[in-house]
Amino acid sequence: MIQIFAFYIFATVCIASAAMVIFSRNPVHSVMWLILAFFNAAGLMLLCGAEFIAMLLIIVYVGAVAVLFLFVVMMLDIDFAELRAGFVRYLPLGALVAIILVAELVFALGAWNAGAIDMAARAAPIATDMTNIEQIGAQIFTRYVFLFEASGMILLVAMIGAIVLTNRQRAGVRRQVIADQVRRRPEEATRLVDQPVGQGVEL
Amino acid sequence: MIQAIVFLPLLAALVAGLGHHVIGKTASKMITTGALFISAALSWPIFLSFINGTGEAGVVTVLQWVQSGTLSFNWELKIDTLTAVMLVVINTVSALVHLYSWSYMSEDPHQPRFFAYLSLFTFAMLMLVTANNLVQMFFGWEGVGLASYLLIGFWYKKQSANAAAMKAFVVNRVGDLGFMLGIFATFLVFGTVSIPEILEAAPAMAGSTIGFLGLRLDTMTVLCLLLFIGAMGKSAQLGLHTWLPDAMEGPTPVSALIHAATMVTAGVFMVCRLSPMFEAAPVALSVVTVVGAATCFFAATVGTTQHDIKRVIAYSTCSQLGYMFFAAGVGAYGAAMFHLFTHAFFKALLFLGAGSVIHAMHHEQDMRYYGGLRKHIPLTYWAMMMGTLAITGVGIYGVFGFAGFYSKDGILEAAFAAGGLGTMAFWVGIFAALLTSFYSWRLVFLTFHGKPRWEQSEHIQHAVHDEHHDDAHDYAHAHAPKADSDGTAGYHPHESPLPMLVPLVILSIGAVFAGFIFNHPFIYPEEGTAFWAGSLAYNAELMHAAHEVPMWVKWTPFAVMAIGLLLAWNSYIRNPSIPARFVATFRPLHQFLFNKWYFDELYDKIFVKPAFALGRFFWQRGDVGTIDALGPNGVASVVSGGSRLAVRLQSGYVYGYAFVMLLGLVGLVTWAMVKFL
Amino acid sequence: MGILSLMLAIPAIAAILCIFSGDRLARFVALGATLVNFALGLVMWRGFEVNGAQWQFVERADLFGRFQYALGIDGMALMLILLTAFLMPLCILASWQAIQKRVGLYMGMFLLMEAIVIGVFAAQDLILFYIFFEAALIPMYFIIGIWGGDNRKYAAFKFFLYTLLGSVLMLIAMIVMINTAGTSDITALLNYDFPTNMQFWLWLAFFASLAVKMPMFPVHTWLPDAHVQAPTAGSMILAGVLLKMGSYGFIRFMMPMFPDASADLMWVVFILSMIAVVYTSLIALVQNDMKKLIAYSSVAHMAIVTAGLFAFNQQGLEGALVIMLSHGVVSAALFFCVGVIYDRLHTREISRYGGLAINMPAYAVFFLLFTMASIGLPGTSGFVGEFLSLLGIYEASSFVALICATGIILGAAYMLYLYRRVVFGDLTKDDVKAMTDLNAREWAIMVPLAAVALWMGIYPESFLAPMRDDVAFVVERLADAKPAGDAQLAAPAVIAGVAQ
Amino acid sequence: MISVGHYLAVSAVLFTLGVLGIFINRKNIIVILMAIELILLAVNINLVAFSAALGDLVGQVFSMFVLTVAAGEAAIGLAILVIYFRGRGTIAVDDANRMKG
Amino acid sequence: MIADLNLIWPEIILAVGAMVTLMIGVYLGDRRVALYQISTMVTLAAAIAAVATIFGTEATAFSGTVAVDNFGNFAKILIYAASLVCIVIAPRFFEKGMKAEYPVLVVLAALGMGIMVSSRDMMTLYIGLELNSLAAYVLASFMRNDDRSSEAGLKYFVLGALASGMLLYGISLLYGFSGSTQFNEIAAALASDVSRGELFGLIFVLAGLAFKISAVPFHMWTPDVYEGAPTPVTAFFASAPKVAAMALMTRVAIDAMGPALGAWQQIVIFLALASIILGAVGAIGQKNIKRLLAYSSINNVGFMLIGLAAGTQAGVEAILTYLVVYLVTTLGAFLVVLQLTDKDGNRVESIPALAGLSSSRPGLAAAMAVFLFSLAGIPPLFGFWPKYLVFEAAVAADLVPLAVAGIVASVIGAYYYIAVIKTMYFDDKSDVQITGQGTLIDNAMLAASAVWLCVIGYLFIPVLGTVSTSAASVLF
Repeated sequence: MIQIFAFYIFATVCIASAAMVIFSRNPVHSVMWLILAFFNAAGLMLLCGAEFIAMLLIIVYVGAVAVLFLFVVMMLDIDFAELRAGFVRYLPLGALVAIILVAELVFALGAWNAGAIDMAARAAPIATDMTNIEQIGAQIFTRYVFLFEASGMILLVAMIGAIVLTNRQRAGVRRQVIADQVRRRPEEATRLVDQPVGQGVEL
Repeated sequence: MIQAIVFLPLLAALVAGLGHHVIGKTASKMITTGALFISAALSWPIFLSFINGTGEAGVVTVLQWVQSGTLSFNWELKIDTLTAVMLVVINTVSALVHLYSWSYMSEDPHQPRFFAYLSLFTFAMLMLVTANNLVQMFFGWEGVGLASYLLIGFWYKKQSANAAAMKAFVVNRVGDLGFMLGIFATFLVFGTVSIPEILEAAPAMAGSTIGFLGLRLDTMTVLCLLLFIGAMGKSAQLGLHTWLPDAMEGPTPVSALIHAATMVTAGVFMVCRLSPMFEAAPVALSVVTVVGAATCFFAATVGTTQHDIKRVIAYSTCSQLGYMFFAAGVGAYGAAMFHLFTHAFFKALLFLGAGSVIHAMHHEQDMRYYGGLRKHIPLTYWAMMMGTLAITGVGIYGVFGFAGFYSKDGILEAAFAAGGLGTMAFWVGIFAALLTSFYSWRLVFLTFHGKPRWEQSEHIQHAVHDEHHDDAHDYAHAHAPKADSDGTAGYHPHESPLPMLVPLVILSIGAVFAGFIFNHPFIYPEEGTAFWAGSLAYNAELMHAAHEVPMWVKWTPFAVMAIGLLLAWNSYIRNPSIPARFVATFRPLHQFLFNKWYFDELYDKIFVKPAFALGRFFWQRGDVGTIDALGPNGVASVVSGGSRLAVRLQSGYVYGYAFVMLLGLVGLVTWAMVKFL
Repeated sequence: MGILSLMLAIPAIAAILCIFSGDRLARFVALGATLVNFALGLVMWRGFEVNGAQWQFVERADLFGRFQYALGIDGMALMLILLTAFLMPLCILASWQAIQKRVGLYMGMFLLMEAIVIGVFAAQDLILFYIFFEAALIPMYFIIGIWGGDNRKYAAFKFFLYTLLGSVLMLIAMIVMINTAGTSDITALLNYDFPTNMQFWLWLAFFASLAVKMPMFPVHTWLPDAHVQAPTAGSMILAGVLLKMGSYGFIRFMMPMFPDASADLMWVVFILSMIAVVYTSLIALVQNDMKKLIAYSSVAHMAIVTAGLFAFNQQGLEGALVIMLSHGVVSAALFFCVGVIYDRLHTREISRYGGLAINMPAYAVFFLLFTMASIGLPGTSGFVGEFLSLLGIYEASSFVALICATGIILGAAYMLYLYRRVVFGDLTKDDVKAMTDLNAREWAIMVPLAAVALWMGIYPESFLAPMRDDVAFVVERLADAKPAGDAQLAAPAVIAGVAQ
Repeated sequence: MISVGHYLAVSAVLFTLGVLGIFINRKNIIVILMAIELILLAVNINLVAFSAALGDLVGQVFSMFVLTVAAGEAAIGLAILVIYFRGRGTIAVDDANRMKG
Repeated sequence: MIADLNLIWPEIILAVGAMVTLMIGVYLGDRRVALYQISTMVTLAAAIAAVATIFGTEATAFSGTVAVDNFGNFAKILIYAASLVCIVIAPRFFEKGMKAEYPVLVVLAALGMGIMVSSRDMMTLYIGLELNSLAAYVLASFMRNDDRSSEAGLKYFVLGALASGMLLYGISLLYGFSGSTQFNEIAAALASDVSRGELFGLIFVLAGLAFKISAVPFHMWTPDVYEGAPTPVTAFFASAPKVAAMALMTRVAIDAMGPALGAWQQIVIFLALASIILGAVGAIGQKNIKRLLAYSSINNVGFMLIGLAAGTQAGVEAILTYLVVYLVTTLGAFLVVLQLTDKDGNRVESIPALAGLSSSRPGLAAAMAVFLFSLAGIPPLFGFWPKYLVFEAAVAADLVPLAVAGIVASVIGAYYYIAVIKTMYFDDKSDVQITGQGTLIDNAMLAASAVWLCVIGYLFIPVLGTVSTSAASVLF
């Protein structure tokens, strides 16, 4: 019973905050709503026993992605007032199409019937004697090791991409070269002069 | 021998036409004329051998032509009585016309071309008459059409000549269309286009029926009528006659050769050649009779009102062709051919005589500006007189007559003897004879008698002007009457030179004696049968009956001739004011006749103008306005409209793109829902 | 390497040479190559056994896996290849001076065209045929588009897309055929009996393509534009050869392969042909542009070809084939005649001329000859074809024959009207007065054309004999399907025997 | 009892909201990026729910990969956003139509 | 496990090669362009060689998540080769800004595509796809100071993410309703009965994949991205990912959804016709050559989809042949586009500026004409052949109306190709003087592809036939 209650709470809040993500006029608020949506989604996942994914959602998404969003929103100097106009022009038609889509999906998917599935076909049955995280780890490093490595490459690409796109080498900016600093000798850096009186210092 | 007769003119034409730059003008003329005289000389013995009864019919194959399935025809030269008759007519007249042209065309810069055309024409005509199959006949048929086209348009700088040439060709093509369909139908029925085979099989085909344009008609009637349409075109029968008067735009020797003696008679020749076929198609024969009689009447009426000397003779030709056709129509093919034969002489004579007059009158052709030429060009006068006597059929029954007397009377008697439609034709013929006499004598009187009326003629004025002022372009005084009112305007016509007179003399001899000499073999029952020897469907019984007609029938033509002569004399010699009064009294009738029954105007309205209008309509409204507009251009505009739409859809806005993707997705999902659930 | 491959290879290689060589050299290379090809064509003609095997000079090589490099000719193909090889050197000569820009490319395109067209007529594999068939669009597109008149771009587009649209439908039909019969070998397909209902659709698809190519009413409108804009030699080759590809397709594919559908849909062809004859002839009558006039006349002539073909008898087919050859020569010659004076005065407007007979007598003679050949004067090539095909048509339907035969009247009218306005009349315009008669090069083009036009008219047996058996084959294929003509003879019982 | 159907309904709504967020938003690209995250979230809920219902761990593994990829995607998306902003000085969606047609 | 590794040598080579190059790049900075170029080219060449060595083996690896078979190998060779070409042609474009990351990203994208085409599991598919996509997003906006490039990257990213969202959603449905992510098991589940969830799942999956191949109506990104992306990148987008996505879609459609042919056949037909028509119609009136080629790629994808719609082995063979010819043609066309610079070195992309190209650069114009005619499928150019095969497959599968509609629409397509040729050959010279010259290698590739497409290609039909048959037979 409590599960049902929790489900509805989580689901409602999740959907509501998701809606706020897109309808909110301030991007900062959107990010906040997004975080809330993630939290609730994590709750939903917990309800069906996927602890690891739920944690991942919070750690990776809320901890990294959402913060990244927030960072970018703040970093870019955006005139929020300007962004408010003309918001609803597409709404009616878009909403109509969206409602049709939802209706169709709900109609079609409500017919899901687990009984129709041959459970023997399961590739990786959930075991009862291991924790969720253990099981996932076992899967990832055996069965899906190739994909695991490949997703490493994805992250590599993401890294290269982010750097190559955003890293600017500003002209005239001096960069610290530690080796040079270490290699530096007093003879090169200092000069002793006998400064006559009354004359300016040569810099 | 026959090869030489036929191909010498062709050779001469090619040499003169293509090589005159090399061999020169005189050589070209000599080659062509020489070739024709040789041909003529070779033709007469053949003809005479048939007259003697020693001639033998035969066929010479020259070259294979076409072989397609069961259809097969070759280039062949056939020779029999009918061909022999035509050979002498063609070659003789042609040779004389060549000779005549030496002088007549002496001032023309393009003489070799002219002679080449003449020879080419002769070749085509010979191919026509020697054809052993319908297709070769058609070859000659169209070949003479081409030559006629070229010769009518010989003075191609003249727009009227060009128009006339084109008209001749196109109108003839209408006839040719019928001829062609006739050949097709004939082939379909008989499985061959060989004339002897067709003629042999023709009688058996009587009574059968054939599908034509969705109708089911009597076979032989269809065949013969289709072929007869061809004959109508070539022989200028009523309906398809309009080109002939206009063809007078050509040089006069051409008119003599082509539009009087030879080409226009090709239709008659064809009907005679195919007479066994026509015999099997009584309905077709009736049509031939009616058309012939109608043409005879029509042309004669028009001939009485024309001013142009050549046009009068042209209508006269038309009218005489009508005689020939109704002769053929009543079954008197021998008589038709006889008239063809005599007509060739006297009509060529008349034309050449007219040419001589025109030559003397400095290319003036309007008889209203002639008069009193008798003394100036006496030889021409007498030649024309012979011709007129011949055409009007002067002669005393049983004693002597000029050529036309025998042949025309033969036709009329045969028509009368045939009864039925023949009787109608007879009376029409009689009336036409009256008119013939009238307009022929009118021509003579207007031209040679009375006082000179030359001063009103622009041509004469130019001639006089040129002599005095050497100014050809001064039109200012063109119509100013001259002070000296002897009507001559100071012009002195000269008799034509010898090359023109010799043909006149020779043809005069023909016009005088041809009928008298040859009437027995051509139209007498027994002699005719022997002479024709099956080369045409000679109806000995009819000819026998024709000789047995009542005496009044034999005398009536002479009587009407005399009436016509008197009328003409009364109107143009005794009291020259009568014609004007007549015209004033019967203006509508005169206008109707003078304008040739308004045939040209009618055809212009119902064929020529609509054709151009339709052409323009199809082009602008059909091709441009409909096919292109709906087709390529229409599709193009739809596509480019679609292109604009597609481009507009590609708005550049990312939300727009996302929306389209979503629409696509929802569309697919919805489709699947509807289809599968 | 067989002679047919050689005839494909020589122009193709020469084309590449031309494209990469200078103007002067390109002209000679092109002329040389086309002359050699013509010589090869004559050798082939000589070596062709009349009444021999149906397919001769056959070459087969399994180069392409899915379809064969298969060449071979029968009499019809021989004649059309000869026509092509004959016209090509003349086209090159005709462009000798008229083309001054990008000569190498121009000559290359013509040579390519020659190779392609020979390929079309020689191909024995359906796919190979199609490749050649459509490939012809490319050089022609360039020829019209680069060296054409003022409105050349529109004309080139129209030509290209119009004909392409037609051919693609044929491609689908071909695929269906290959799929059904399991082979793309034309010789095999000729004897394959497709189901009747399938024939119907295949026939329509082929018709869509070939009717455009012919061109037939109402899809003829690309032709006047293409002709008017194309350079002289382009028009010559377009009228002379390219249009023949359409009628060749009729007789090679549609009729023997889909006999039932051909018989069922015969009336479609007849109706369109009848309309075309009258319609386009009347349009030709009112044209002011010489090339347009001749282009419309081509449509009318080709309509008689189609009607003749669908008469389904020996005469109709042979006549149609002769018209194809004759029209190939004569219309090319007429376009060249236009080109001769266009080169001098740079206008195709009829009213700008007049009186040419005075200062260009030799030209006038040739022009007259070709005019007469065009209107089917007996003794010229035009007559034999028109006569035979009309006769054939008459056997099928007297009504159709009557309507089609009106073409000979109208044809005479518009051609003579053209001739009258251009050649006859008085010389009044100064620039026209300055025009000179034919030069040696032009003589060299006119004479062969004239010779062939007359030869074909006087002794057509040279051309008919090789095709006789092939026509008989087609007639035989059609024999069962052929409907009875409307001009049947119904003899009374007594004389029934005579009628046979 | 909570069935998979309930989860699917929630995820369907989330998915649709995500899609909606992409195209009804005309002013702010960053919200579009967030909308994408919503879509992925919907997918994850689906996967986890199915995984639970099927008693099959594959769904959760998949979900983990999705999260990984989503993180990378977010990084690149934001990087592109940053350079876009540098070039234009705005992140208005309406502005991004230099190229069209 | 070790045996499995033997089967993924190409992937290993690419991953290692990419990382090595990256390391070199980090240490040597952006000046040693040739070095990175060579090292990545060697990497790709080695990968091709590795594929060649395992050509013919048919195996699954990593517990059935990866399939190593000729279908994948065939596609991989094409993908790697196309990537190689895109690296070869790049430096001249990036004269100032070529970075080590470009070839590295291309190699990584190629790696992703390799994974895509050998996937046998939805997860593999997704990972491969995203590896490719992420690299592609970066490459699209690689000219980061160029407004158009960043805009292209942005659009590509947003829409790509949306598409992969759809794809994922579909995958999740398929997983949930069929109980597995592996193709063969999904197929087994579909074979018995197609439930609603599966139906929706496959629609979503197809929609997501349709985005990658830019089939209408999921094509909207294509023109903008093609125009905005740096030209070598556009060439890359038009070639390798097209092969990968098409191969992937084919594999998914046949391998995973084969039993549900009835459910997706009409969807594919719709996509095909819409792509052909819209690709053709949209291209008309384009003034930018890259945009035009974008529409052209949409159009061509439509034809390939006809082969897929047939759902037969012949259809798949046709697709594979089509991909080969399309690749050569497209790369050739982009080679030409890359050479279009005016005398100041500015890129010329506008079509009207090509006027008179046939006089100033006859060889270039001729090659372009060959490519365009070939894209239009006009024989005797080799572009005709794959179109023929596609239609033949459709006809053999009783899809005659589809074939007719497709082929009629192809005429519209011909219009814009010949319009470009018109500009090059018929129009008077434009003000812009095209002076760019290609390197020897560029020109050699250009000439080779043009000649191959002219008629030589037909001689390769037997080879292509054998190879594509062996590749396609894997799926049936």
